Amino acid sequence: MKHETPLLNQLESGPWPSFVSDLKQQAEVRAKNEENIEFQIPVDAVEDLLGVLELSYVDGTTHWKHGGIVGVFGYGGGVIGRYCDQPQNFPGVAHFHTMRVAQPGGKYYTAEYLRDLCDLWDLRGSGITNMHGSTGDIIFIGTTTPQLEEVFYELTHKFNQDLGGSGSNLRTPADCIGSSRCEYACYDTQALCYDLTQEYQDELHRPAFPYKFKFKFDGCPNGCVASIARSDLSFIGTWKDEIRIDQEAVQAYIGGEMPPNAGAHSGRDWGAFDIQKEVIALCPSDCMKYEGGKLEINNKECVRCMHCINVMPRALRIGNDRGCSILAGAKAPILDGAQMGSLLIPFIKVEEPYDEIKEVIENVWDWWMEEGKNRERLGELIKRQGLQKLLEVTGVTPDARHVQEPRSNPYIFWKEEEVEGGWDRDIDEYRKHHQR
Amino acid sequence: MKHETPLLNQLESGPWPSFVSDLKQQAEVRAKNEENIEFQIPVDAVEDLLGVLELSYVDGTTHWKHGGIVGVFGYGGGVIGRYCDQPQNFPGVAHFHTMRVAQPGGKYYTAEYLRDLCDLWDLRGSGITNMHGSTGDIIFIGTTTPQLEEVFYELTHKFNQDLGGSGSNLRTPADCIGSSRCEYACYDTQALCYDLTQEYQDELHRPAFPYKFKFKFDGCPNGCVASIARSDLSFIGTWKDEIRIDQEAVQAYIGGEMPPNAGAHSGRDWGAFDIQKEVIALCPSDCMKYEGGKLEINNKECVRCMHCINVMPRALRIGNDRGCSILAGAKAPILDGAQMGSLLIPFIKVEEPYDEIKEVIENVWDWWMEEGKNRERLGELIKRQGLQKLLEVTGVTPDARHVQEPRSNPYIFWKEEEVEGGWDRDIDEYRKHHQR
Amino acid sequence: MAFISSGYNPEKPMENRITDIGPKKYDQFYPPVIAKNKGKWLYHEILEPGVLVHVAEGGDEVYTVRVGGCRLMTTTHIREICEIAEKHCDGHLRFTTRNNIEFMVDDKSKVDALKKDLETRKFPGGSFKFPIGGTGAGITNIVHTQGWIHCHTPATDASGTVKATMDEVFKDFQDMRLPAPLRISMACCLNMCGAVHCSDIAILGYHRKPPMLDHEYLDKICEIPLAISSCPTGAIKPAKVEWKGETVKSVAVNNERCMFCGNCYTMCPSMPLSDQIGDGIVLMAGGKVSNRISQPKFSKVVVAFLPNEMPRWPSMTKTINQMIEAYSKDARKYERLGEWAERIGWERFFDKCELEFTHHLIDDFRDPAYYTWRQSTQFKF
Amino acid sequence: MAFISSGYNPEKPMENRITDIGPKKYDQFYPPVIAKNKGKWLYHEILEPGVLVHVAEGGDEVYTVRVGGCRLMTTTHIREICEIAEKHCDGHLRFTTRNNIEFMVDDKSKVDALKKDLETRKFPGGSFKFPIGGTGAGITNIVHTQGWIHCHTPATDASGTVKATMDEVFKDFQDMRLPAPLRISMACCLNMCGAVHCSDIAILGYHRKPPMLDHEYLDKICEIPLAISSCPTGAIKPAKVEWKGETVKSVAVNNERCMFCGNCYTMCPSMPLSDQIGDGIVLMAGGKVSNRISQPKFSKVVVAFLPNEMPRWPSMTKTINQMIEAYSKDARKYERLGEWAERIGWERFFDKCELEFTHHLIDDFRDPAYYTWRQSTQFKF
Repeated sequence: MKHETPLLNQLESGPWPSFVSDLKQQAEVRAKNEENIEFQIPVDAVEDLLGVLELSYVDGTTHWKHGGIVGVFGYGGGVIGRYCDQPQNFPGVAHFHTMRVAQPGGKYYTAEYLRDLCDLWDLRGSGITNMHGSTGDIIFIGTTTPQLEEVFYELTHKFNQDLGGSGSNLRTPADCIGSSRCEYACYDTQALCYDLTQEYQDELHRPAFPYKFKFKFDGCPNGCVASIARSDLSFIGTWKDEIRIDQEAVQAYIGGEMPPNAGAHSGRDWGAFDIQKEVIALCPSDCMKYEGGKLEINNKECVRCMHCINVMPRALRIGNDRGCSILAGAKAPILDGAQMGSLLIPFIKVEEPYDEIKEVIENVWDWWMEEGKNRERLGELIKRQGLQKLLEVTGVTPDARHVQEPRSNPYIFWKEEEVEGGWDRDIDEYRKHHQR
Repeated sequence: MKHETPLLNQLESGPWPSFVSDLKQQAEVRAKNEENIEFQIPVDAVEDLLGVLELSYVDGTTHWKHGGIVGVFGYGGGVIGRYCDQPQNFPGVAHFHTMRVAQPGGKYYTAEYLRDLCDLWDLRGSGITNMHGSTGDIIFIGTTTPQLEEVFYELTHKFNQDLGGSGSNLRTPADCIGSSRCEYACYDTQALCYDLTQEYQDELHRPAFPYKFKFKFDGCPNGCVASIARSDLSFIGTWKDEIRIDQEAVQAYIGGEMPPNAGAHSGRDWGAFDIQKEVIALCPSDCMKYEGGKLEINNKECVRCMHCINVMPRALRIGNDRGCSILAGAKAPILDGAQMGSLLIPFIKVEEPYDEIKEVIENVWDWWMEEGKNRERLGELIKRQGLQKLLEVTGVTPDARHVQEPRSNPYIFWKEEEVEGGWDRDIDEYRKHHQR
Repeated sequence: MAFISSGYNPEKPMENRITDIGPKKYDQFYPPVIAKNKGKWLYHEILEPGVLVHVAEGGDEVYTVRVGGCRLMTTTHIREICEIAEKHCDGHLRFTTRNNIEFMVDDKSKVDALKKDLETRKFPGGSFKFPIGGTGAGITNIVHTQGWIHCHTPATDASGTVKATMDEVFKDFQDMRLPAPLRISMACCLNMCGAVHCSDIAILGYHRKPPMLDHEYLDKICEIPLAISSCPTGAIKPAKVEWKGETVKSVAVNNERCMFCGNCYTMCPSMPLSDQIGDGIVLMAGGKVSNRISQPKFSKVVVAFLPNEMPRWPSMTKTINQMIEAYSKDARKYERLGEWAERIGWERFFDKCELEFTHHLIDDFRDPAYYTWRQSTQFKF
Repeated sequence: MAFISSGYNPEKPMENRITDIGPKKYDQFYPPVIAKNKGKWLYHEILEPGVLVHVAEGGDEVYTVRVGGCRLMTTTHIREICEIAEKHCDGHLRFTTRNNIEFMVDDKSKVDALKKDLETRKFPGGSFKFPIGGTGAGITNIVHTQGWIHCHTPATDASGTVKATMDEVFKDFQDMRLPAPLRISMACCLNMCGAVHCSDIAILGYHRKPPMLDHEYLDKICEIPLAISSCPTGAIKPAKVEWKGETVKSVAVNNERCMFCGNCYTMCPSMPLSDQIGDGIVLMAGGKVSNRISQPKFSKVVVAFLPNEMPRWPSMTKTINQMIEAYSKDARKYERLGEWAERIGWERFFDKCELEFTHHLIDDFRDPAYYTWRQSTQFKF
């Protein structure tokens, strides 16, 4: 190795996969270059990366600088410039840009395809990736400016594969596993995610927004892709009708023939399954009862939290009248505090060609692009102008479902047109009846 | 009657005491004047009051103007000026000021004393009162400017009775019935209220504060004087040790020999008392159980909500190690939204001469008078500078009890002295390790 | 009428002046049984609506008969109260925080005569002077503000809305059939002298038109900087205005940012805002101050506007009644109105009370508004 | 090394250009059993930690073996994954949202060989390459950000803190003994690319020193108005500064109002803020995104600061361990960490986790802070 890394070496021990070991094996592979690859960036990039990281471990600070503007022609995102602030010591990573590659829905891959990507990235980059980045993309970490167009060209021409989003764009939409392998999915998250991603390619690649914008698609309220916390528009599957009950399977759970919670608690002896305590009593809307050997659900009062279904997946199934709720405005803390998505559409059908959903999206965007300030996320605009404004621009009728509780302050900003007689009044007329 | 009051007359029907009927009887008494009182304000003041109120019922607006500065010499509060905006039609109430008279603790009276006040007010005012005003005072409604000093003189000289507070003063403190007639009282609300009222007479009468300031004294967490919602400093009785249990009385409740909730639910047949459902299951900290004919309370986990005690007052009694919690900052919505009191002192003993409590009060006042803006209530200052600032100025150690939950935003404003090495750094030194 | 001096000498205001003596000390008014047993009470019981007994350690008892009272009360009425107190209670009485009057006797045998006396006293118009009730799981008296009887900023009347409401709910003043106590409060404008922000049901007067500007007098009567700084939303700015051919100093109001609080009018009488059609009633619900079971809660706005319908505000009382009946029917024993609404969900509250949800009820006041929106897929269809 | 052209012609960038084609379509990667049974799954079961079976309506089954992965992953490692997928899974695999890798087989008989293969692969340093686990009521993989490996604003490292933590909690990655799933997230500064604001336990890098000002270069490198407007608390103002005898245009920072977010540094490289001693770790706890039982919750700050202790952050891992053990011991079945803390009260959470409560944990950021303070007398001594 080019650099001593005594601190990082300590991260090779312990059971969890060591990223240090992985980087080292990569460094070695590159150094040996058994395949005789004509590396397009320095062969020792990975060694220098280990070196600069070790330096950070020594001095407790980062050694990366924010990139200038780098990218591929005609796109405003997908590439993030990155430079080392100690290039003389670590020339292999002096320029070390990131490329975001749009991941497939559900993050399913074939080995063949992944190997193609590896071949490309070994040739034209460091061979280091994130599988996957926070937003969902495949991240290629570390290449030089001249390679950006080359990588993009090969991706699009050889692999029919596009870059992902970054900057003030639509970010690469992400989905949960959905109905492809989950019985809880209330809609086909992959189909919707793919359709919208294709529909909004322009928004994804060319910055026209005040700031970043994310879609995420959760098939059910369990929320495995955290859309409610992490996406400006969050599509969460739900249903309007009854939970389907298989009473025999209920008995099987009670009788201990099936493990509760799909076996998720098998690491401890929690005692025999107690439907009263574990299901009925934990129902947040108190809408279930078990009497006379029969489980009953008052579906009208159900809030579809998934708990009972999660506990007894073989006995209870999501309803048949399915669709999704749309929530708006989630974001991480910066700049104005974290937000979770606020309910915008309680229920909408998810059916091709998804015109109704697209109408909602486009109304939201029109408003945000018109009114949003620079670097103002949708959630912040909603806070600034009010949820009722969002409802107005999307044509959604205000409904008690939109709030957890009605306002406790009575500061209602009436509009002039709502008040009979308007606001123009004659002070002289008033003074006839009210002396100074 | 001097004025027709067809609309008001409709408020004479119905079972609830009619203030219109009462005003009319008062008008009649004054008109007849059987006692030959030399009324010091117009004899027809009450008739004109009915007249102007009827006018408001017709035109849906008030006919009162905010008073200029009226008061008694040397006091900055206790009197509120009020003028009619139709004096030509209602000369009896053209000038119609309010006086606030400090009420006694617990609002106990003797008939003799009340009659003294009536005699005074019949002579020098309209004879109309509020028993009592929102803050707690006896309110004399309606007199003229020349009578203000006369009323004050008679109150102080004949009745040993002072005015209450108004304006940017300490407002007349108010208390619940306390230990005088309530078994739930954790301290003597009347004694503390009276002592502090006497101690802070100067603050009560002479405006030196940024805005109004209220004390209220609740003997227990039931909160009958609403101190948590309505006072800048709220003193709510509590205890630190065990709820006292009389197991025999518990049995008597279970056996139906004693009415649950002290009989408060006797208007409906709620079925037999069910200790499990009505007490154990409703305990907010789930700290009770009833097993083997015995009620057990895990007092360490009790949050002293009073429910179990309220339901079985003959079986359960407040603990013996008593004192109060002090909460700060409650206020009605204007100007910045309503606040309830935020916990400042989890527990403090309430013992004469209350020095510890006075220290808290004076520390709070020093800070508020130093930092508070004009018309800024304590609660708003706490919001503006942070609860930790209030803790700092009162010398209270921050404690998880001070919060319902820790902050969810990580925006911690570290102070320079808390960060090793301070904030002064050398950019040139930094640049040695981090190139531009 | 001849001026009668109290002894005060306006020439020498400090002569013999007595100040800072505070209220009368509480204990001089205690009935003997109270004075004797203070701090020694064992338990209490509500024997019937409006009648309580408190039992002391030594066995002493005090029986209390609680009656409704108008906060607005004349000396004539007070004298009648005194007469009753002397007749039955050795001249003692007290008032409650919620404008009720309590007559106390130290022996059960004295209760019936007292009750009978109270029940039979009526005003000529037919209303009770001293209705017995206001205890337990019922509706007690309404705390309220001045309204049109004596205030300069009200958007409705206080005594009238209270009378109309108490007539409507009178049976529940004299009964204890509800799941828990139900507290109604009333404030005639959003300054809320009466602090109605934590009541089971709150009646609130509300303006809906921004202030008129009396340009001709504004600069003469008001201090313009005070008027400007009084506005919580910063909607008022200084302005020069053409008025009847002259340029006068005045203010301009950004009406879109006005929330109709009337603070400017309090500071500047040349900015009146009351209006026959603009003014009316907001109804709030679900607040509480007690720490019992659940923590104290703010009331929520559940009806954005009802017109002022004098003299009995029928739309208001009907709506209040809807809420009470829905609550009474659906809530569990001990459950306060707000606890009920939270348990069933506010969407169900609106259904069950047959109230319309409108955009006005969605909070849009500053940052905390966000926390009232629904950040969950848990809701009921 | 010789430049190898992809075919791209920099002279004619639009020539043959392909754009806006999006990701590969999902269904071309589905394993056959997935493609066949999509939308027809009946139920699933976790057979043992890391091993799931999904059963379809027609009786088809898919067995999934989940293994932990580093988000930071080299092509060498990916090629090994591909090799495994081809050996056992007909070349199919998938990744989870939390950086796990899932190998699927369509018959139970294939599971053991797959597991054995995975379990035996280790890095030379001794760590597992493919540890099986991350399911059910245990601890799954950590989602995180870049840290010192590739980011310009981190206050700590990401991969290192994650490795240290996962080593510490490894037994719970391979077990399901906890009351509920426990999700750990990591973000290396409070911009939170990783959105750790709703996790059971969150590790957050935090700066504690305001930016240094590189006056000499500031106006040359930065657009001063952008730097000023980037500050969420308005702490930055334009300033003229004497610098080495010259007056230069620069900025001044009101350090008291700085919350160390680094937004200014992102906009202006002449305002670096990282510092060996100032930077470190904030721990948050109690968040969740699921709507199960209770609504989604934000994480709360429970430890205001821990120093960066490279390479293994022992104070941090010890504290995380304390929380997990207290939670594991005390919480009820199905109760998430935040639900547990709320049930017992946060004052008890600090007791039971043996964490110190300091003033830093009291919210003081804008109006909503108020709602986190205790407006009740309900608390535990």
